[in-house]
Amino acid sequence: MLTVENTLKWLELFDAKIQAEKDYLSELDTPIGDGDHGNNMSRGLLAVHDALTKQQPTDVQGILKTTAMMLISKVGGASGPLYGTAFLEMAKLSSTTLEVGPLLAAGLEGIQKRGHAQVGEKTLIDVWAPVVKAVEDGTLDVAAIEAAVESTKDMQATKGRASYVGERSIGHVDPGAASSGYLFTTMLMAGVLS
Amino acid sequence: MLTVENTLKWLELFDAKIQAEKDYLSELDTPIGDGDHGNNMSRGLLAVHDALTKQQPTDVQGILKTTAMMLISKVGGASGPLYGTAFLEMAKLSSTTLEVGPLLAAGLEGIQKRGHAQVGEKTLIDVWAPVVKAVEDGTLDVAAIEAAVESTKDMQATKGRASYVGERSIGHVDPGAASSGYLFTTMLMAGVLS
Amino acid sequence: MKKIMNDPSQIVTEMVQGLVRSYPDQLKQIPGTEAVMKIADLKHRPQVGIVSGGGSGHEPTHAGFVGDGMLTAAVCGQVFTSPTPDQIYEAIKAADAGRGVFLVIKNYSGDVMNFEMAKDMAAMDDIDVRSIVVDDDIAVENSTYTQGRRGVAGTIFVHKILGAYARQGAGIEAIEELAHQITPNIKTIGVALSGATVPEVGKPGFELAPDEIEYGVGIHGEPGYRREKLQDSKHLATELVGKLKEAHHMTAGEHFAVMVNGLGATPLMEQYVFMNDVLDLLAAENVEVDFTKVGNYMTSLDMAGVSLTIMKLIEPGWVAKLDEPVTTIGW
Amino acid sequence: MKKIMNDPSQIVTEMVQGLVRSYPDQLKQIPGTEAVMKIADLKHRPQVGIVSGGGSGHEPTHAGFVGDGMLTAAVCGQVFTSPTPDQIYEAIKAADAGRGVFLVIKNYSGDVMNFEMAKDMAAMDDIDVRSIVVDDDIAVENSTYTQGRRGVAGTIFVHKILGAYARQGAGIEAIEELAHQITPNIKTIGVALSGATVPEVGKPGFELAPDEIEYGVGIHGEPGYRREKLQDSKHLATELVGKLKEAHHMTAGEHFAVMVNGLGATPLMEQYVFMNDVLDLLAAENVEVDFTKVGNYMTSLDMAGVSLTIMKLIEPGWVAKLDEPVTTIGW
Ligand SMILES: Nc1ncnc2c1ncn2[C@@H]1O[C@H](COP(=O)(O)OP(=O)(O)O)[C@@H](O)[C@H]1O
Ligand SMILES: Nc1ncnc2c1ncn2[C@@H]1O[C@H](COP(=O)(O)OP(=O)(O)O)[C@@H](O)[C@H]1O
Ligand SMILES: [Mg+2]
Ligand SMILES: [Mg+2]
Ligand SMILES: [Mg+2]
Ligand SMILES: [Mg+2]
Repeated sequence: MLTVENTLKWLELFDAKIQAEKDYLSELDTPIGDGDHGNNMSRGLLAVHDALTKQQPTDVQGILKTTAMMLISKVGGASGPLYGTAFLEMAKLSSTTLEVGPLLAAGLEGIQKRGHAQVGEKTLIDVWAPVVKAVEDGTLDVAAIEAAVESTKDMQATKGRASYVGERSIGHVDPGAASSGYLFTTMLMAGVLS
Repeated sequence: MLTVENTLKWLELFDAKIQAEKDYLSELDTPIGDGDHGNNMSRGLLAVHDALTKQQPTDVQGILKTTAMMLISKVGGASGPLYGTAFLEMAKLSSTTLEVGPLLAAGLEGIQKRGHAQVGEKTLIDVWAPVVKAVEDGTLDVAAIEAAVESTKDMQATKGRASYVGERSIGHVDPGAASSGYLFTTMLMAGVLS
Repeated sequence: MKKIMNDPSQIVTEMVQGLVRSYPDQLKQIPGTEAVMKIADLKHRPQVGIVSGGGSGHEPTHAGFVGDGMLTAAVCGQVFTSPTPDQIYEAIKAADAGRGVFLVIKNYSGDVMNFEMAKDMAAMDDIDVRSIVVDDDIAVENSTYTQGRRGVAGTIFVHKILGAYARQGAGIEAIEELAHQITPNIKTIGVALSGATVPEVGKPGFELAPDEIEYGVGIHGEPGYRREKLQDSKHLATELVGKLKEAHHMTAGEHFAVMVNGLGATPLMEQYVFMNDVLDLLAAENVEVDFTKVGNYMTSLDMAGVSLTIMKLIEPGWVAKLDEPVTTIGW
Repeated sequence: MKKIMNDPSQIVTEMVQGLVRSYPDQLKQIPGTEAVMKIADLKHRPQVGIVSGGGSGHEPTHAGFVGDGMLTAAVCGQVFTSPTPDQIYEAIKAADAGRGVFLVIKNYSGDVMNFEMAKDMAAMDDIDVRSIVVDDDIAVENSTYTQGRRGVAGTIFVHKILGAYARQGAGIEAIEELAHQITPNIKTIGVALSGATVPEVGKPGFELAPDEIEYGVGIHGEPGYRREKLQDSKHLATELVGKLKEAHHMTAGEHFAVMVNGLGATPLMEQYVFMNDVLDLLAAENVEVDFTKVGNYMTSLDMAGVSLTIMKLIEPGWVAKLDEPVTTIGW
């Protein structure tokens, strides 16, 4: 269940992790993309941090919406609208429920509507989909998240920039999957599920 | 005294010498110019050779005029109009006299009118001027020509492209001086003065 | 990396400032954005707004095509990164003169998603926003295997023709229909002689040996379909024309528009030599070339190389639209 | 050297062919030459012909400025080599509509001599030929020590203003007087980030270290006045604006036209950033900038770098002439 405290904590931890892994994420994006995923996410989470500090939203919906708006307006590229849409859909649903399972499911649905990708196309969906399932089943842990991230390694990309390298995309972890992995490990750390 | 035979012989030898020294002339033009003097002269003398072969002029004036026209229309750059004008002035005067002294003097005057350069400015004039003098004095020999060419080495260029390198032009033989040196050594070889 | 710049993270901001300050009678910056629009009284002669944009680094695309008879506004993203929806949304609002706004989007996942989000935002304002996704780069296999073909230099033909019709007063439905007619007839393929260096990255996206070229490279340095030793212009033209001929199912008597586009660091001299070879090959096919254009239009920073765009002119009216004068910096 | 070309010795011929075949409604080749002239019925609206030219490798200069309102004809020499008098002579004859022909010559010994010879030839045909020698490059010391200042990018302002007056019907005397008024007010200086490679030579005319630049390099790679480590755009702008300010004895309230010219391989993005810095510096001087232009106009093959041209607008009418639309490829 999301609360103002654990949601803020989650985003703070996620920001810190993204800033720490910025170069690694861009490196992942180099062989199969354009090498900017770390920069993109870093720019976005910095903006989220600043906006939350300034606006001090007092409810979960406000936090999620501010996060969505900052990601949408500061990231650009492919990951901006995807992460942004996910948070926007979660924000919308948060007036009805604060349960993590349905919220993440709404986020995933938003990502899929926005990007038209399916499971198995080597995108962040390959982390989001198993995570949503595991939350519903009550089985989510760090190992499950890491396995999902790793699973993208053997896939061939057919969406996004990585699709242009064709078979050469096999053997590399998808950068968006990796950043989504951080999103969910920090969610666990923030105690959102407990 | 110029005759059809020795003039043709002269131009033939000059052509051969230019083709043989093409790369050397361009090399001379590299530190203090734009590295094309050999190419320019080579293109011009090839055209002279072809035109003389085709047109078979039967008098000295015709030979000199054809040579002038080919140099003017095929060389371009600075050396084309200079050599071209020299031969054109010689052609003009050749209806009055076939004496080498006055002809070369007319050529030199043409060069000076065209390029507005003086003796000592590190150009082909620094070979033409002493040669014209030596012909008049009856003292022209290969050593005199070579000395004139060498003399440009210590000069600083104030005309032509070489002027842009300023003091750094000192220490290099002027490419136009070198090609003029060949013009006069081949003139001697063709027996024009004997 | 040698670039004339200050802080690389500010390069797009400074570029847009330099641009609008250089052409104050033609362009203005939409406040609070890195979008550029034309100076014109939109209310006075209302027309459908044509808006495009994308990552920066392709100059003069897109801002250089803003002006009378082409784009109404252009949105400049970060280098090689799609602009964000809020900026696109501002451009849509600024370009709307009450007759709707048409978006020309290059087919990259980021661009498509950001423009779609902006479209959603504008729909809430009751602006009639429609769009086309341009995917002219035939180097890429079709969308079963990839995100689909990329949008490259051929996009400029879309800007030009739609802009001409919009100026003439065509409605948004007509523009939309036309866009869907034009786009499948535009095909492009490129060859790179060197990679491009993104300012914030500082080293080329890929490296080629001193005697090597790569066919089919994308305008962000996406890998192409073959590397080989550099050969002469005729050889390159034969390869690229061959691919385009096949893609167009070219037959004698058909009419085409042809654009040779420099990728950034290739001199015009080489581009003209290349066009000369292209026109020889097309003459040998007995097709009619009704429009030709050579220059740096859709660049990839400092990449060396060219792309070749061939558009089949299935409607006789299109060439007049390509020929119409415009007041832009880049066309 | 990686260049898109065939036989390097034929590159100018093929370039000119590619050019006129690409723009058949605007340009034609003067038979038997590598000179290009505009397609127009000269007899119909006779005006003073404006003819320019020089070595190739500076595209779009000069042929790209042939068209209504600018040049009547342009003569393309071999790469970095003045064209020959016979070709210039043909261009003069073709450009003459009975009102005389005005030659715009860049100050290089080769150009000056070849154009003068062509002038002599035309004089025998009773064509009233006059000329100006443009020497805007302030990197070079004056003519006591050198051939004199070189003619570089500022020449394009001369083409533009004279072309506008010629179109308007000005006579040859007026054009000549104007040319002598304009030219001393145009000053240019450049900075190179890399050397240019002449196709027939195959290696760069000079080399700079990966972090080195050179101020004052000429458009054929003539050596400049100082090498230093690459610094940011503001620093480069400060150096070049400083030199030009001094040369112009710039004082507050004066009016200027400013052109940032890319030397060939430098992306427009960097040129706009640079212009942004230049305009800041000029604003600080409290001078008025009435005209601005950014792009690749007088290139040096594949050289990276920019030149900055500042023209003092001592006559209020000049800016209107710079602003007038023309139908050329390059302006
Ligand atoms: N259509 C899509 N659906 C879902 N995820 C996508 C899609 N396209 C790209 N992605 C994700 O976006 C990531 C790349 O993001 P980023 O590098 O920031 O953007 P860009 O590709 O525009 O440079 C990929 O690793 C992938 O996970
Ligand atoms: N004004 C001048 N008067 C006399 N000779 C000159 C002048 N300018 C240049 N030269 C000669 O021309 C030579 C260079 O010729 P070339 O390299 O063929 O032409 P360019 O300098 O146009 O490349 C110089 O070495 C010099 O001897
Ligand atoms: Mg990326
Ligand atoms: Mg030379
Ligand atoms: Mg990107
Ligand atoms: Mg030369």
